[in-house]
Amino acid sequence: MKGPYDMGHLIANYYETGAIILFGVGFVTLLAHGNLIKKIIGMNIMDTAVFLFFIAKGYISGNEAPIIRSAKPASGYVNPVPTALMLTGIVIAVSITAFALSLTIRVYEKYGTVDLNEIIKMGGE
Amino acid sequence: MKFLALVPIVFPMALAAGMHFIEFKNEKHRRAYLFGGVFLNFIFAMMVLSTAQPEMHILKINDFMEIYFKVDGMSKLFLAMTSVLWIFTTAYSFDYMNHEGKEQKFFTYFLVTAGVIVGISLAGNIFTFYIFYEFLTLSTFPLVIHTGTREALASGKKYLIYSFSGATLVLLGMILLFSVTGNLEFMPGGVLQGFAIGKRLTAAYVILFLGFSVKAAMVPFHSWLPAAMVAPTPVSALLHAVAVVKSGIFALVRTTFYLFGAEAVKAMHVRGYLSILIVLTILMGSFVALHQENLKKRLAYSTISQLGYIMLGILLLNEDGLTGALLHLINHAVIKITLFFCVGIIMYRTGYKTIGEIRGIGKKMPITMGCFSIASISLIGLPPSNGFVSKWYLAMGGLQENRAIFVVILLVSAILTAGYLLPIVVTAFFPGEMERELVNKEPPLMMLVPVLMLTGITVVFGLFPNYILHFIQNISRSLI
Amino acid sequence: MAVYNSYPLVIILVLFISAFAIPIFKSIKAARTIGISAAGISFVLSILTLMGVKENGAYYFRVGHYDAPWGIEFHIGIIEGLMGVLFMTVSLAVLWFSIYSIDHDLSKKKVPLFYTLVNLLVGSLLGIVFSDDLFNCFVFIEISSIASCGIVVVKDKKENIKAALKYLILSSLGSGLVLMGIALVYSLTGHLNMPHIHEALVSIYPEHSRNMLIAIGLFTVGLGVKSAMFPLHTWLPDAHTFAPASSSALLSALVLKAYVILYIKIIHRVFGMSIVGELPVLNIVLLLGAVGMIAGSVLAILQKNLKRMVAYSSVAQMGYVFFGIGLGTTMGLAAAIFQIFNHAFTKSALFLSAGSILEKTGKKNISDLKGVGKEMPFTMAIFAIGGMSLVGIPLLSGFNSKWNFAVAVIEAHRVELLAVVLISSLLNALYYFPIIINGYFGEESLEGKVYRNTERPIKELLPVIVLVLGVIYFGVSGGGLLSLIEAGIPALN
Amino acid sequence: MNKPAVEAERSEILTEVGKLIIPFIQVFAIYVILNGHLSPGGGFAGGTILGASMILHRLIFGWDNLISRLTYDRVMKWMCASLLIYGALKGYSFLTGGMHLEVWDVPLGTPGKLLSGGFILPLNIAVGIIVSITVYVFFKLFYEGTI
Repeated sequence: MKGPYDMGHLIANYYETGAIILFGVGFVTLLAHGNLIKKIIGMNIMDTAVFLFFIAKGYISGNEAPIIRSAKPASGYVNPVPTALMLTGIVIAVSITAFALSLTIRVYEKYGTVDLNEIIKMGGE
Repeated sequence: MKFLALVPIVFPMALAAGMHFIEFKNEKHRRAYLFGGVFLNFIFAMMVLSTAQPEMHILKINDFMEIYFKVDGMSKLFLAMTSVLWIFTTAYSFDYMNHEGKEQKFFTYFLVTAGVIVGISLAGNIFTFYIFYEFLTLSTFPLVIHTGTREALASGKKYLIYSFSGATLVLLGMILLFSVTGNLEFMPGGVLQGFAIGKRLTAAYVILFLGFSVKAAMVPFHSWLPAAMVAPTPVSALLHAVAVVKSGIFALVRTTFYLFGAEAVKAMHVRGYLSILIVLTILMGSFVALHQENLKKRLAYSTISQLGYIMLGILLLNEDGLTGALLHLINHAVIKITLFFCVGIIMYRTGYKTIGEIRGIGKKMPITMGCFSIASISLIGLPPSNGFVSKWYLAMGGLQENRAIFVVILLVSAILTAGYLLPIVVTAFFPGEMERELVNKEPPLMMLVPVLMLTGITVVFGLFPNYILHFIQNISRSLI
Repeated sequence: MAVYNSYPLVIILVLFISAFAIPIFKSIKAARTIGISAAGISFVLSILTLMGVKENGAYYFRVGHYDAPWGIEFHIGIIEGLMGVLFMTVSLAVLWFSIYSIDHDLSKKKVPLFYTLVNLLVGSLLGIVFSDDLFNCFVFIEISSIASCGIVVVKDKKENIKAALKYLILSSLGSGLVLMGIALVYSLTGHLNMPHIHEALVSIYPEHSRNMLIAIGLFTVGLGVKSAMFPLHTWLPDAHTFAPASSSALLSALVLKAYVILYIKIIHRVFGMSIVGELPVLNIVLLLGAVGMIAGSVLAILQKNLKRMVAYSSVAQMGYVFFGIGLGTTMGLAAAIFQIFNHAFTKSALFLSAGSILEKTGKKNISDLKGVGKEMPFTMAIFAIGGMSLVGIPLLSGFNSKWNFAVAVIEAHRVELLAVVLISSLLNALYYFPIIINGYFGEESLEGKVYRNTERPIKELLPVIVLVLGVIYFGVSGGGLLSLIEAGIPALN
Repeated sequence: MNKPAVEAERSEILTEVGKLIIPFIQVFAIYVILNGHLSPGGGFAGGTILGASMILHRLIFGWDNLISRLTYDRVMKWMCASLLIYGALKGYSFLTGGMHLEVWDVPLGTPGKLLSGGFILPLNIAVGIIVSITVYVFFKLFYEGTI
């Protein structure tokens, strides 16, 4: 048994580590960038990180995709629930992205820039 | 007759609302309506006081929030005083407000305040009291800013901020007290029987005392009162003599003797600190009054100092002290309202506001200034005036507590009172060389009669104090 | 299984289906009829649900054919039932008000869209409240964030687009965090159903406490962003200021509340007090709530724009809610839920009356509102009552709410926090009273104003009056509601 | 929905290839939608393919007769109608499932038989319509800047 602070855990659970790193990247991009497009990209990275995390959690090494063809027992397939959930999640992320992008277009039309800091600076009120 | 107590509270408010729907043919009709209404309300109030069933539970929201009215000695005293003085003020205001303008608005809030004051005096627990206490602030606020000038608005804002800060402290104290006792009913001897006096109770008492003393104009919290002098004179008279500051005092009596009880407060060892503030109040009020040129401001600071006497009497926590305090509550109310009415008459007739302008006015308005002189002498406390009786009992109370210093303070303050009131009388009657030409004479009868009657009451109370003294002694005996 | 058990699902279905029926007809009149009648039906059903729950206690309702660990379940207790009634009452009043006012704000083409979005929004918020499945809640959260951005941006001004974009970005940040929290919880337990997660979490508690701390932290921040917990409120003032009056009322009265209810459910149903009590989360929530109560009010005092001031006051009022949750006691939670009621009614009345003032006089700055009490006495009276309720004048619901917080604070043996409650209510007085005073009194300000010349007809004010009556009702007899809430809290655990 | 002011000149190759493959894409989309009742496929995937074919059509043929009929209002009506059907069917099964009422037992279906799947077929078609329209509208939104 290794201790709780062992770096080996990070390597062994590389997909979780990767997901969390991606999540952090997305989070910082979303927060730190003034450019709206980059913010939306950051939002997508963040969502993708969660999808990755979720789906990785559902994967059981060596098992098949859950499409029942043969008489295999249920233990022979990977967990289908996370996949199904993430499908929903992707749809949601797509629609939020589309909505945000269309708003960005409108903002660009009205303000002439996509930099949120500049927009706030001009913002009158 | 559970809802009987609501009648004198709601009736004036209904009258106020009615004023906006009734088309008065002329000024006379409106005066009849108002005076009749206020008088009728006086009768209702008396009916409530003489009811056989003194406890009226109106509405219970939860253990803490219960609207509950109760008739006891203290509420009789306060309600009788306010409703009698209200009638005089109404009569006086007719002509005065004619000159000031916007009477419709004035009388609306004036009537609402009348109802609220009845609620304050009948409240049977501190929650009910608190509700009416807040409403009192809200309903007197439009009266304070009646003239609508920038200065009036600024003073009104000050009044609101002070009052709400005080009320917030009161709320805090109530919550603390409730968290210990679970019962906030006003009961002679207090609700603390069987509770150990801990830090929280002490804190609750101090917080409640400080909260209520904002309205009672104790020294660090007094500055709203002189500022509120921008209001028309009847309002100042009401604020000072009857409604607002006296409800602060009334609240202190209720808190000290009906919630905590004299024994518990004695056990708290906070009286010393509070009485320092009160002594400051007495002395500072008097000293500042000496320097005020404006007559109303002078009277305002005088009020601050006189209220200090009453609070001192309350904190003495003995029978004579409380008797003196309650007696002074009544006497000061009558005297101060007379003084304000006299100053109001001068302003109404001549527009003079400062002491320098009124030289020789005593010769043109002998009755008014005569009343003013009698009231001044009573407030100073020369025997056989009523002020003497109350101060006598206050001094007795102080001596019983072995605090001769209080007696000294009372005497010093009496001298100071003479120092700020007598010059007015002297300049009015003995102008010296600088006599001014005054064409105006005595005011209309409607203004003069209340002043005369109030002066009469002052004299009667001074000469025959026994009836009211017995009543008050009964109250204080039941409390200590 | 009684018939009323299915009503929560029926409410959501009715709202969603009606939302999509509106664009088919396209005419404004049809949109109104469909939207309002759907809300009306839902209102009646929500009351029936509440009555049923009151009588027979909390129940689970299976959505579809599969039982709990696999299928989605609704959990309806008294709290959820109360929230259903609250949401439907407020949204019905707002929709009723919008009949008279929405044309002013929106172009004709957008009016049906507004009704679609409102029904979608209310349906998804109720979904968040009712659902017992975390992922389902997340889906509803996302629908509601799109719909609430939609009702901001439906007024086609550039400030609105900016505000909506700001709102959308921050709220998708929040939902990203919530989703990550769900992922962590799912990876720990393998469940999405709240009671099942709770069971699994309790059984593995000590060894995975750090994981749980991270998860609950993610939920706190994520839902905190969405419900304007103090330092995360930055999107709120813009969105609530520029939206049409009806939208602002919905946003502040309902949208913020649904996320708080979800947060309460996560603390009490998912983790449970036995775990949360061991973690430092609630203390942080308490601190943020307390700071928000003060800072929100201070920020509100600094504002010049009326609606913006009312919006900042929401931050302070949400601070109270978090304060109550952070106390971690039953009474604190009850006080928080009571405050949700108080704030929903009061703030929607305030926003609607402020919106009316803005609409009729065209003045948005507080300094321009002098004398408006003469021009619009009734609207101003409604505003005054709402303001006084938040200040804490007795016999109005705000006072009851503050009282509950005071009791809760004392019960939790944290008497020093009383000062926060009282200072905050004093600060409220500092920004509401000047408006009322300048509106009604003052010689200079009333000059040249004509009595009632810009007043709305009473008929159009009726919905707001209904809300104000609610404020007074909860002030006069708040005890009933509070005991109902207290009766409902055990079912949350 | 106004016609864009400038339409790029059409490329001969694109037009011809488009004519050839777009019908295939659409048929495939319909196949995927219909195949989804009990086997891989379904409304979402098929709808995306259908939407893609519409986008391709718009890109290749520009503002022609077919596309100009797909006005925003009209597609929205289609979409809302599909949503209504979807909501009503799902609502029915949610409610009956939740209440343990089996008024009309929705069959589970047997693989290979299209109509045996109960609600799955109409639901898939509804989803297909919704998704294809959504995809197309998003495209229009970003390509033309307006809805």
